[in-house]
Amino acid sequence: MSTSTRILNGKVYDPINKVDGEIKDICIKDGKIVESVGDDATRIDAAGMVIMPGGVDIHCHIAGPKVNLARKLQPEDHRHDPHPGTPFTRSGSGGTVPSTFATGYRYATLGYTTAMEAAVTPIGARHTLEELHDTPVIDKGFYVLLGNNIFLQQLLKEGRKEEFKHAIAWWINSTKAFTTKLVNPGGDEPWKGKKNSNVSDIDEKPNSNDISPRQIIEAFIEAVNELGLPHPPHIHCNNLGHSGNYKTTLETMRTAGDRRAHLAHIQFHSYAGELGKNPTSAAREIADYINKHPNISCDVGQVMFGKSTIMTADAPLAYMLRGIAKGKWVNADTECESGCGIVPFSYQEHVYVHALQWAIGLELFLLSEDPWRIILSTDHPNGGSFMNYPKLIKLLMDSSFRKEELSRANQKAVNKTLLPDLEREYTLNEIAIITRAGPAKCLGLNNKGHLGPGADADITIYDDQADKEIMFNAPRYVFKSGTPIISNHEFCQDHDGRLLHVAPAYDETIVDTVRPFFEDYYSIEFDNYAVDDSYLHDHEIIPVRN
Amino acid sequence: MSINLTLHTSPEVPLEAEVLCTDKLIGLTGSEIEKLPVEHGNRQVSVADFFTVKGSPDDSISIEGDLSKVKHLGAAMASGKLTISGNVGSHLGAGMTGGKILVEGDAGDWVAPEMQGGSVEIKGNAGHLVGSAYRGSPIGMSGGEILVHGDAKNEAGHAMRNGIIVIGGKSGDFAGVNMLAGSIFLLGETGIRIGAGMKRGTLVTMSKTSMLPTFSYSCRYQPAYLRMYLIYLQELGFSVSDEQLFGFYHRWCGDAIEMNRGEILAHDF
Amino acid sequence: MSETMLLIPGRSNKQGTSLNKGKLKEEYLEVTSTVEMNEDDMQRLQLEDGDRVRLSNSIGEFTASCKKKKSKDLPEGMIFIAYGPSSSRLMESDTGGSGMPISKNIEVEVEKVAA
Amino acid sequence: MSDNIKTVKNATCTFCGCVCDDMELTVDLDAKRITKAKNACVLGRAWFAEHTIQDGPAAMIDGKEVTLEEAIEEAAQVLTSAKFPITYGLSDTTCEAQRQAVAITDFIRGSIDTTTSVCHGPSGLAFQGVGESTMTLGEVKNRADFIMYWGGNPAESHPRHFTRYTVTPKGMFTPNGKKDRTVVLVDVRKTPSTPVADIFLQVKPGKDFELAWAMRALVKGHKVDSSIENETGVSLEVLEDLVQRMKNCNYGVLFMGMGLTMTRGRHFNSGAIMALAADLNEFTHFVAKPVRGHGNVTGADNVVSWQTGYPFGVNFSKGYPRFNPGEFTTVDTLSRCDADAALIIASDPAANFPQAAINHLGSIPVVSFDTKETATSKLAHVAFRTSTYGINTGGTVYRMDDVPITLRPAFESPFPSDEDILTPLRKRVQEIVIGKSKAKGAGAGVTRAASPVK
Amino acid sequence: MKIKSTHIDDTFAEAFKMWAARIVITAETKQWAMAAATSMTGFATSVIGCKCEAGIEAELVAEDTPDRRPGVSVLLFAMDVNGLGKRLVERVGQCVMTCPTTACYSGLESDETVVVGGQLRYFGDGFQISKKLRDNRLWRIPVMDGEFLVDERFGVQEAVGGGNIIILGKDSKSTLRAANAATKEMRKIEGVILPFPDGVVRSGSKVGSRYKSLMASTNEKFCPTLRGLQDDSLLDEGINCVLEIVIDGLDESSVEQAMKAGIYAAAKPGIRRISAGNYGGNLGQFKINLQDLLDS
Repeated sequence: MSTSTRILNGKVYDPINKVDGEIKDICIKDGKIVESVGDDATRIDAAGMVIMPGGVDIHCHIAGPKVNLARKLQPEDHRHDPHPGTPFTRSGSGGTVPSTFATGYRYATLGYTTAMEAAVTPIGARHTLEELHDTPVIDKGFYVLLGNNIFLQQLLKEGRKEEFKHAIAWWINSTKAFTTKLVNPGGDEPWKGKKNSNVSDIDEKPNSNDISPRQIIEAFIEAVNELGLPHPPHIHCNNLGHSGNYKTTLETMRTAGDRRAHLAHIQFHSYAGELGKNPTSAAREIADYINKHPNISCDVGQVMFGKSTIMTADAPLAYMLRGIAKGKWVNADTECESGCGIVPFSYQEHVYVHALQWAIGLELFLLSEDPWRIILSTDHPNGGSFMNYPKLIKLLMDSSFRKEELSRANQKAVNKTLLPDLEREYTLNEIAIITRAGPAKCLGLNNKGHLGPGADADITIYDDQADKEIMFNAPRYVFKSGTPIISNHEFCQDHDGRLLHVAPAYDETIVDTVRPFFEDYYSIEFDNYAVDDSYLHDHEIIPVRN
Repeated sequence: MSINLTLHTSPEVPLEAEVLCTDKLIGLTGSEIEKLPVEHGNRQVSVADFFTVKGSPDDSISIEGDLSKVKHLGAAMASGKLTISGNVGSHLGAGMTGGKILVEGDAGDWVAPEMQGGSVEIKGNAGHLVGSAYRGSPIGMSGGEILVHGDAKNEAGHAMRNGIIVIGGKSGDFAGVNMLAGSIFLLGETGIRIGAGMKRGTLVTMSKTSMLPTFSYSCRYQPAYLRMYLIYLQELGFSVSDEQLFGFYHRWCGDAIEMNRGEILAHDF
Repeated sequence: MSETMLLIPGRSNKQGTSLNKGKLKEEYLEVTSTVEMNEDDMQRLQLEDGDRVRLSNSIGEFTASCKKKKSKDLPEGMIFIAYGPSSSRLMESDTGGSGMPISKNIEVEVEKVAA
Repeated sequence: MSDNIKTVKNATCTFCGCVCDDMELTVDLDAKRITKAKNACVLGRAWFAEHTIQDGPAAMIDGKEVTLEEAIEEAAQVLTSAKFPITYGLSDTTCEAQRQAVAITDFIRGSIDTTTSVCHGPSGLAFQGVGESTMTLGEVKNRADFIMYWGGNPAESHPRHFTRYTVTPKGMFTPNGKKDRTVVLVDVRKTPSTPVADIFLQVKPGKDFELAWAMRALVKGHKVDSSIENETGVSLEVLEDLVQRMKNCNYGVLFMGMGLTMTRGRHFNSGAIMALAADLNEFTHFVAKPVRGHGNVTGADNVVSWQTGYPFGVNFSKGYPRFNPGEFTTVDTLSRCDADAALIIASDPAANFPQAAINHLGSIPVVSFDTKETATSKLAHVAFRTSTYGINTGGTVYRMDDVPITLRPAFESPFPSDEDILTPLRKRVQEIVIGKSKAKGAGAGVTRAASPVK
Repeated sequence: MKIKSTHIDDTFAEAFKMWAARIVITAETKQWAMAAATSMTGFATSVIGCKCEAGIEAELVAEDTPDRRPGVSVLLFAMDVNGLGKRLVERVGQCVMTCPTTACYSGLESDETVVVGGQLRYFGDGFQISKKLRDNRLWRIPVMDGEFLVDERFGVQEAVGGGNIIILGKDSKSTLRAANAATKEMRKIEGVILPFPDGVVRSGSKVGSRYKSLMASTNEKFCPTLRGLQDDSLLDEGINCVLEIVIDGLDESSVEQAMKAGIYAAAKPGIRRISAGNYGGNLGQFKINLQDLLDS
């Protein structure tokens, strides 16, 4: 097969290159977008179609120890949603936590070609890399959980900021991660060590000699900034899910000052109201802050009605939800590094809190002025499966559909939000931003999210349809690195995808600082901890900023 | 006239035939039925490869032969009547919502798991997990009736939420485990740990049964409602003696670990 | 003379170490065909260390040599054997919808085998 | 001993689920044997010492030596022509090999099952029913002040469990090691593990569930009748005291042995322990974990789960994975005479399974992978002799607490690794499957993209 | 027409559409079933003052009851479905649930139902248990002697109230004798009850009154003491005692059968006439002509 392709006559949405719906040829050669190709190139007529860069999911949970626990946990969820194989492609199981193969293929069927697993313990990195290797089609990377790392916190307590920074870099290199992830910073120790308690305030110190969540957040923002990672610390704030938590969220953003920070699934952190009582919406307060602070990016973590799986490194949160779901519950403590909780869950339209969460997510989308910094996500599978993205896109693009859905949700809840009055409809260009260009920029992936020469030829071609849910649900063509994966709505080839990771430089002597702690408190040998290059399969190191 | 299928070739490996179900055959001719797909292990074959089809379709099917390697018969059935003259394999009537299945012989494991309505009657014995939930699922049978005249093995009515299960003969361990509600009648000898983890619902046992430490004894009495059920069981062809019908029952409440709202009624004989 | 007892197959160090030498090797076969019995039980059944006993149930049977254990270490009526080909002869194949055959606490008839 | 000696530090012992990765191996490269395994336990020492290279063919068909290519071709033909092929074993091989084995089973539309099903499979079922509060072993070392082993004898099955991970090590919040912990053992008999316990509960055989259930009731504040002593062999006073200790500890751990999973009650026994641990989280931090047996049985669980969505007992006959222990688990597919071909990797069902299953295994074509001659390899139609993971071949294994570790092989074996054979076998199988599907003209096996979400 | 010496008036009984339920009460013994039934049917003579009318329809032998215990069947009538439901909840709750050993079942198959057990269950204070048999939901309410079992819903149907015959006799003694004879025969008819004291009412009424607050007042045209004052008295000379038997039935035909049985049984020496009460035919939906009931 010719390695070059020319796609003609399609309406192109390429916001990074300021192309907004122009009819334009797209040329592919050797996996990259090029200015032009020869006449022998394969030609695809995309008349009546919409061309976008492949989607980029900035925050999802698709691989690694906790994901696999959640998979094993729910045969009942897989059973009704099998994913058949073909002689070329592997079979799998669907549901809210699909098997690795189903995950890759299903992302492809939505036109997504890159996805970032958002929470991996360092000790689970090897496992995550194995799973990502078995996740086909998409390029992928992961964020390593360091916000409750006991050793790093000790360095902070002792004020050893420089070593802290090098240790972070060492950990990222040792795990092949893409950036750092903080989850409920400071909350693990009270959870594991103080009878399942938690921190409830960003300035709270569980013990007098401890450090506060704010100090941890601040240190990470500073260190990652100095290391020049392409993506800033990815922060899951304290107090997720609790009424009144928007104050914690605002304080977290203020802690960043004017340095970059990414706030994960911010919907779950935008609740007003009194602790212990029903929440109300603080979307306006949160959106206002984001609108005024270009250093902040976030993904929404939209809640979609139906089945979900709560899986989080925020173990106290999962424990709280266990009390609501009253079903099976998984807690998994990882030595010196993290906690984890898993609860099968279901969001129901008629339930006040669920309807409110749904509405707050949409409020945030519609109140945010800069689409480049408000990324589409459902915190898959916490707010719902990524398979809901097409419906979410329709909710954003079609206000009459939104009103219809709104009328079915708990009225007491939605009426406490601004949503009934918000008429804004996202344009295709804006959708291309929040699903592709925006996340690629936030991640610092210069070759993703656009269709300019030099970009990875990750391309999605949709039939231009009035019903955006149908349109975004079944792209006619999907190219991954120039390879046609889906052609005429059907899989035509398998593809492995690449691991995206970073490799910041660090002072090698930091190893000697980590080693004694490790030898005392870990249960594996230090020399067996770092992941070697054999786990990388096809990979790309994304350069740090200098 | 109804449709009659006769097994003419014994399957070498399990034969999955969920297509053999009243609702799925209505409106088809005999030769159309013969062409329907069934799975012999990992090979898709057609009904005719294993069955001789006679008659024309209405809402009843009868199937003859040793079907003990044939699985998923009557799965998701909603109406009509399926009669099986012989033994049948596992997953009979899985998830059915209505209609009636009658098995003249024995049935395999998973008789009518997660069934929602209708009735399944087994003249012979049944295997494990009668009317149960599939693994991982919080809810098993949520309606209908399963009537086993012979024995049944472990976990009958696992996580059952509604309906009636009657085991005429011996029953296995953990009958009614994690029951949410509904009624299970164990007319013969029972296994151990019946009702473990039950939230609500009723287990009736006619034999001496050991109780878990989380069940508490309440009283000996004659529950009027039970008589109505037992009379109904008599009508269904189960043997219920006058001593059982008019006798006294010990009431045990449990499982304390769960809601403590279930009961085991043990015949005082 | 036979009695019903409870057979408990399990792991032992010797079973583990001999396993590594080879499962068809004599040492492993010997380890996995020696049963430990309560001293009082042995006395009652007129058994001495090294005597052969036949263990049987409705599934199958095997013979093994027996070894005395003090009452405080092995309760009466209980027989221990290291997992292996012998113990699996008495295992029922019905797994109760779980995949796992009952492999411990197996009721067996025990009788002395004439030398 | 030759002069050609090397030392391998931080090597991993893959004999049991402890997967200790602190071995210091002294390797005689000429003799191709490990002469010393520092830090290894008695089982580990035997594992390393006994894995010597013995002459023999790497591949045999019906007992006759053949080339690897011939054997792979024959295996591929056997597996692709079967209507109900099963794959079993996998707990003593690397994840890399396991991944190939699942792929093969997917392409041949067979059933895949691992030794999990006859080990802690029931705990896997229990996990799917109630979930589990659990941890990595380092948490036990650092934090646990209350440890309870139920139905297991780690001193003989996992000799370093106590010393490396749980009881004796000194940890972050347990600076005095064992002194900082209360250790409880529950078993039907005294074993070499008993002396480690501060409290030993001798439960009557088959009464584990009743005992755990009574403890759950006490934890939840319900009364339990004193007849519990008669029922279980443990007095109410002892239980009440125990439950108080559990509620009052800072970090409690319950370890589950196969005394729970292999006895009547099976998954409900493990489920009771998992639920007990979950209940205790109302009062303090409490976790539970099955003590897994084989070196990489946990990896097998993980690989099968991520590739299929289910941990074991998975069938692909419809072209996608389905899970049903009791139907697709190996003891069942064999003893019910469902299987018509078997791929057995690194396990020996012909020795360990119930007789009915062994009988059927003897009547169907078997492809076996083993490092030594076994009862299974003896009856195999195609038998591969492979090198030993962790000793001769590298790769990944998962410790019983899901922690993945990379192996450091000690010396090369003349035999290929499981992965070395499974990878070309997978490729050959896929070729045959694609060929068959093209012959059928089935549109080259193209499948539609997912339909829109309703 | 005449039956023997008794003249049967050429008039009609004017009956009304009502709603009825059949309540089957069972108990350990006949005594307790009857006790509950008697209590339940007390103070239920007329909708005018009691909001419902009720009576015992029949005794039931154990073989015929749902739980194979002795029982009593009660019919209860009210003007509408809603009212009927309320009365059932009150009366089953206060008179049956309270009575030792009883259980209470719906005795009518009908698409139209009212919630009874479904309301009474709250007495169980959270300990009540629901059971479903043949699509029928039952409630088990724990009480001090065991459980009170009651159907969640009771079938109700349209019915006929206010069928009647009026017996006009020469004196009290003969009129009472005739009334007794009539009620005895009428009670044999299935599906009817006679709601008044032992089936007989002496205070027949007309609609309205000179007093604004009263809906009904004495029917002076049938009062012997007022014959002299009334130009339009319906009594002949020699009629010195008038008694009425009111019949409520599940349908018109059972009311007719009961009236017929009553007429024949009451036509005895000393009974001059048998008539029926009506309001000129403007109020009731049913007009049951006495002449039509007689054998030709």
